[in-house]
Amino acid sequence: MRRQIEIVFNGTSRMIPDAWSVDELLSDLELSGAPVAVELNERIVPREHWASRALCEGDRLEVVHFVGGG
Amino acid sequence: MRRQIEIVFNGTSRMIPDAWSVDELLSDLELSGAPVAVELNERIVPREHWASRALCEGDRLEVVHFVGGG
Amino acid sequence: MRRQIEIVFNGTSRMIPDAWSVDELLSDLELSGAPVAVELNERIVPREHWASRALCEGDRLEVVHFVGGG
Amino acid sequence: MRRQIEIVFNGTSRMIPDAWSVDELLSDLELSGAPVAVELNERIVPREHWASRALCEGDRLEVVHFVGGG
Amino acid sequence: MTDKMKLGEREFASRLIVGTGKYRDLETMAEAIEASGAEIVTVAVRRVDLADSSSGSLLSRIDTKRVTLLPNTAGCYTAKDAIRYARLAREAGFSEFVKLEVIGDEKTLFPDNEALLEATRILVKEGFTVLPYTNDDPVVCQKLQDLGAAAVMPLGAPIGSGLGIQNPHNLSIIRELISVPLIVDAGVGTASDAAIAMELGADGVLMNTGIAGAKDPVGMARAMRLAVEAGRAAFLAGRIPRRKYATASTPSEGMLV
Amino acid sequence: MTDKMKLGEREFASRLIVGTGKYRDLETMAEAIEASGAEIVTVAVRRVDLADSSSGSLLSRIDTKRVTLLPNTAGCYTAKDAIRYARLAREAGFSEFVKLEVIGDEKTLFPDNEALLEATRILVKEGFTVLPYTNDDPVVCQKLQDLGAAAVMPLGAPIGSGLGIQNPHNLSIIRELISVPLIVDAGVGTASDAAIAMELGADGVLMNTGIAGAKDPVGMARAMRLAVEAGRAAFLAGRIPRRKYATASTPSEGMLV
Amino acid sequence: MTDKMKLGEREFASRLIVGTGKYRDLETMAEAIEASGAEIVTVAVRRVDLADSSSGSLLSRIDTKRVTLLPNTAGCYTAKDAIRYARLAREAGFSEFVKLEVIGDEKTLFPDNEALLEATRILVKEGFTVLPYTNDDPVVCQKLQDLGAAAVMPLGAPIGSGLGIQNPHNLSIIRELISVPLIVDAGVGTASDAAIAMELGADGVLMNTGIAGAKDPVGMARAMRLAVEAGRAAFLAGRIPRRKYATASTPSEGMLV
Amino acid sequence: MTDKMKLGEREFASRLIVGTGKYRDLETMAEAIEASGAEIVTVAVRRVDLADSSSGSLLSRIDTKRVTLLPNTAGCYTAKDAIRYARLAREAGFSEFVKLEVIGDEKTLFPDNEALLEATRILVKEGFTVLPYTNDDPVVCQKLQDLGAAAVMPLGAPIGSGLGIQNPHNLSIIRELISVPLIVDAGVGTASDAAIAMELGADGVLMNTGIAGAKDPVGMARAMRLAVEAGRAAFLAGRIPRRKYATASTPSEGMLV
Repeated sequence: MRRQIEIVFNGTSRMIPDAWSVDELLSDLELSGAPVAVELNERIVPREHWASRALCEGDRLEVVHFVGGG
Repeated sequence: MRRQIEIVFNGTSRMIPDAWSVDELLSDLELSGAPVAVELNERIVPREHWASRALCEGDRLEVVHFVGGG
Repeated sequence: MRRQIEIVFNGTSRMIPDAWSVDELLSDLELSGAPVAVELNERIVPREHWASRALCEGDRLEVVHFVGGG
Repeated sequence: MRRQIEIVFNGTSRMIPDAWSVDELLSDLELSGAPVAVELNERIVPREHWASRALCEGDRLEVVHFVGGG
Repeated sequence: MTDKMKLGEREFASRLIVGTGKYRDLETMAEAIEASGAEIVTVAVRRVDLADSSSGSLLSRIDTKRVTLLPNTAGCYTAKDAIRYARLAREAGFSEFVKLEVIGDEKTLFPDNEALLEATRILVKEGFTVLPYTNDDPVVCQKLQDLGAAAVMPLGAPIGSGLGIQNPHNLSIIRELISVPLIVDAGVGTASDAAIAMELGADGVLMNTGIAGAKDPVGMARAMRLAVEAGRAAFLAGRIPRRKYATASTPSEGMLV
Repeated sequence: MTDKMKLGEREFASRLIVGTGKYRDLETMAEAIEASGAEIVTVAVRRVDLADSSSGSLLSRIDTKRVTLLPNTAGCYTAKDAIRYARLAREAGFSEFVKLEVIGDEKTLFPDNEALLEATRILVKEGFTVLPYTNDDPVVCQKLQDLGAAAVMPLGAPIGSGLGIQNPHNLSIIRELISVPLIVDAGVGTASDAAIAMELGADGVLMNTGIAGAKDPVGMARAMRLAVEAGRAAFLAGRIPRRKYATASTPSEGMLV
Repeated sequence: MTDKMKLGEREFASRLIVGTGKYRDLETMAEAIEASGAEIVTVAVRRVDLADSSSGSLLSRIDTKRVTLLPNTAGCYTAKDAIRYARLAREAGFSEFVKLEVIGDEKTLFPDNEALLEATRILVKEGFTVLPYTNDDPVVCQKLQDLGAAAVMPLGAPIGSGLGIQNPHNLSIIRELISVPLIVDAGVGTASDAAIAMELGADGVLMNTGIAGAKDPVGMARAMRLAVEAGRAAFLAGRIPRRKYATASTPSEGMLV
Repeated sequence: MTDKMKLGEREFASRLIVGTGKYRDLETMAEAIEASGAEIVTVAVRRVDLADSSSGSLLSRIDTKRVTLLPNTAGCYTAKDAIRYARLAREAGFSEFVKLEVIGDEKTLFPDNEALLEATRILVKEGFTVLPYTNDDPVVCQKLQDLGAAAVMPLGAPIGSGLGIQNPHNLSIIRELISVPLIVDAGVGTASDAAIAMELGADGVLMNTGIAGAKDPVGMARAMRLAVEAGRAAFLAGRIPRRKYATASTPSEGMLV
């Protein structure tokens, strides 16, 4: 079984399998098809890099979407 | 030939044949079919009395209609 | 002893000796020197008539003065 | 006779004797006692340095005072 | 939509009443009335001018099947004169409606309310649907209502001044004190003035110069129609309360850190 | 009608921009947007909330083919934060539009114009169509224009206050000094406020609380649509001048004697 | 200074008229009158209350040698009642002055102008110096003047409301149309309201609640005295015209380069 | 009276600051200053004009023992220029006071707040008592306070416009958010404008054109002195609340029946 690493997802600590890509995580969270944007350690990860970008221990991931606002 | 009498029509003196009815005068002026109202000596003459109401020397006749206003 | 009569003083019934003058009543009420005005049965009684004007049964007397107002 | 040099006084070219001090110039202009301030080549010259500060060819001198303003 | 304005026995979908004076030509007037969507238009009563061949042409440009004529008594300075014009108007016209004006001062064209009350009393008895032009005096408006006026029509500002609603507070008070329709008559200069009147709870707005005197009367007529509808809709929808400080429209939850 | 509002490279027939915050439910929001006729709606950028199954549903209720999304940077107090949100919004979104907010004070939600200018400078360089929320300062508005902002969006009153246009004079000055579109953003409480903004020469109006917080948001959305159209039409039609005294709308010729 | 206000046959150096109602105690009232500098104070006419030992004490606190009493007819709803109170006041009092009020509505305390005109007509014939409380109706003010009123006293806003001058435009018109003194009576809430009234050309201002109801009535009385003097002085001094754009107060000549 | 205005290390009994520009002659200026009661007067720094024999005469007409000079930096469009003028003023002058102006636009004479903040930062460090002219932006006012400005001086309206306080709401907000003195600078056209500023809680008012441009500058100076005192007194006395409806000032008890 794969080793688990700890990342920070939207401000909350989360354990995920080592070397998961952004895409694998978002798929797991059922977000991969959603109109969201991803920031990894304060840099944006464009959607076309989600599959190739692997997550590491301690990574801070922000996944945002649109909510109501004025 | 019929005797002429003087009446005041809308503030202006006017000679008309003696004993003309209101209707005869208005017909002569091409006003009998128009949406006008008639006042004779400060009393209204309803349209149905135009034919029967004869004009006398010195009658003051007012014939009004609608114009633009606010 | 003098007969008593009933008058209405400022809206309230009051018994006073018969034939009292306005001045006698106001003196009794310690108002004769005050800056008041007197109305008897809805007619003003000037100050110079207070002594001569006798009160009768049923008289309606109003005695007013100045109060705070805007 | 002393050599003349050219300076710029309040934006206007002016010939003055060589090596005049600020104070000498202002005295000549009857300004030495006035409530004015002096700037030489964009640096303020405090009143206590007026006597010791000599003027050179090409110096730009600004002498200002208070006028009406809001 | 069932939000109708009822005046006398009639109901109107439009809450904008427009005048027919001061247009550069009848063509423009007709287009402006069309653009305004008005179902009531005011007209004046004047002597037929035999020298003027255009006489009678006003009515040729108004579809009196669709539109109710509202004759006025403009120019009258006494109750007697106003009553005389009202009677002539009814005789000439198509209905018992009258916009009752009794002017008290020629510079301001403010009403003479004493005479207005007297004329209202008499014309109501004669069966007229009396729509009196008055000023923003709550006491006079109550008296007019008590005498049987079909509406009260306080001015927002002097006739033709274009100053807009000078005293919204009085109109708001009148709205609360009376139950007959309240129509703001006179003073509207631009669209927002009309909207403000409606937001104060007016049932309708009457105007002439604001449209006829605009650079583009037809465009302004359309603007006024929209503004009256906007003000009415806002009044019915219930505005937010006023607050001194801000209140965010975007949530603070979910921000990045 | 060819009277379009152009922002960046896009043209819009509607001049009303509405927010999506503070609605009681998405159903009401969707109906209100529909009733408003808006072709641009603002949205905020926030973290996905995994615990909230409704996540993502906002966009399900907005037809992004018909409507342009305008993400805001609400809640940001520094240029850096605002830029971060703007970039995320572009990544998540559908366009390069951003309603740029850098807040300077939490009680008033007034902008920090120094930071706003800095963020505008950077985002314009990155290709954004920057629509900055600012206050009614003519100098800041000119600087924003010089930096390449696609419009200036001064507030009429504090966000959510419903106080209406507090300083029409400043807006009028800004209108004369700048050439990019002028959009009044914030403070609109009722329909006439929106009409007034447009009559001052604004190209558009942006609002959220005024609609979402009304008793009947859908009714108020319709009122605002009509008011913006009314104000625009009045602005184009050219209002009458203001006069102190009256000027009769009915002719004095032809009166009885 | 020779800038006096003339009412009837009397002249007054002070243009502020103050009421005597609603004070917490007579001490405060006396101090406030003193601080206001008023030379005319209003009083009301009421039944002597035999049960109230303080009866009669009002006049003990007013120096009637220095100050003219102005009795009112407050609370009267008919011409007949107002006339009755006016006659009693003259009998009780020291002069022929009367502040004539005929109320038409108890919520607004607006005047019943029909009855007011009738009462004015009668009292003027009886030799009273009639100072009628009315509303800002130019036509009524002209009629009052024609009937011989010694001044006209339109309200700025409802009595005791503190709303300030609700319709400066009407007051300005009244000022131009009438020649008797114009005194703004009612509605003043704070000092600037009084100054505004005077700047519109009023000859004086009458107030009660604005002073008596302030937290510090004596301080507010002083504020009102200063404000009336300020407004009068500004009116006489002739204000600058309003301009849309700036005009520098400091010269541009003589700048450094 | 101990109600003093403290600026920097100095205290002033008068809360009116007046300018010295635009007078028809120095005689009138001197009389107007006297009538205004001002203890602070603004002056400008300009080149000595050798051709003008009147040079230097300004100070001959101001009693600098009684009055504090407040030099301005009018006409400066950059922080650098404003700092240069401030330094010269201190050198020429009698104190460390400076009315700091950095203009951002020549039509409106509105401030360039970015540059103003920069200049304030530097001059405060150099020991100046900085009184910055700004606009009614609460965020800028807070930043100025944080940088050590001795007061904030938002404009009421454009310099010399005479339009009065265009945005009382913003001034009221600024009053609540800052603790240093608040002086309304610019826009005052007549006495009531000054009173309104003080009633909003301003510590003082600064003006020039409103007095110098009046028909009778000395009379207007007196009006302004009275108005500032009136507004201050009213602010301290605590005004009555505003009510929609009337509240009688005369009791209803004791009426006749």
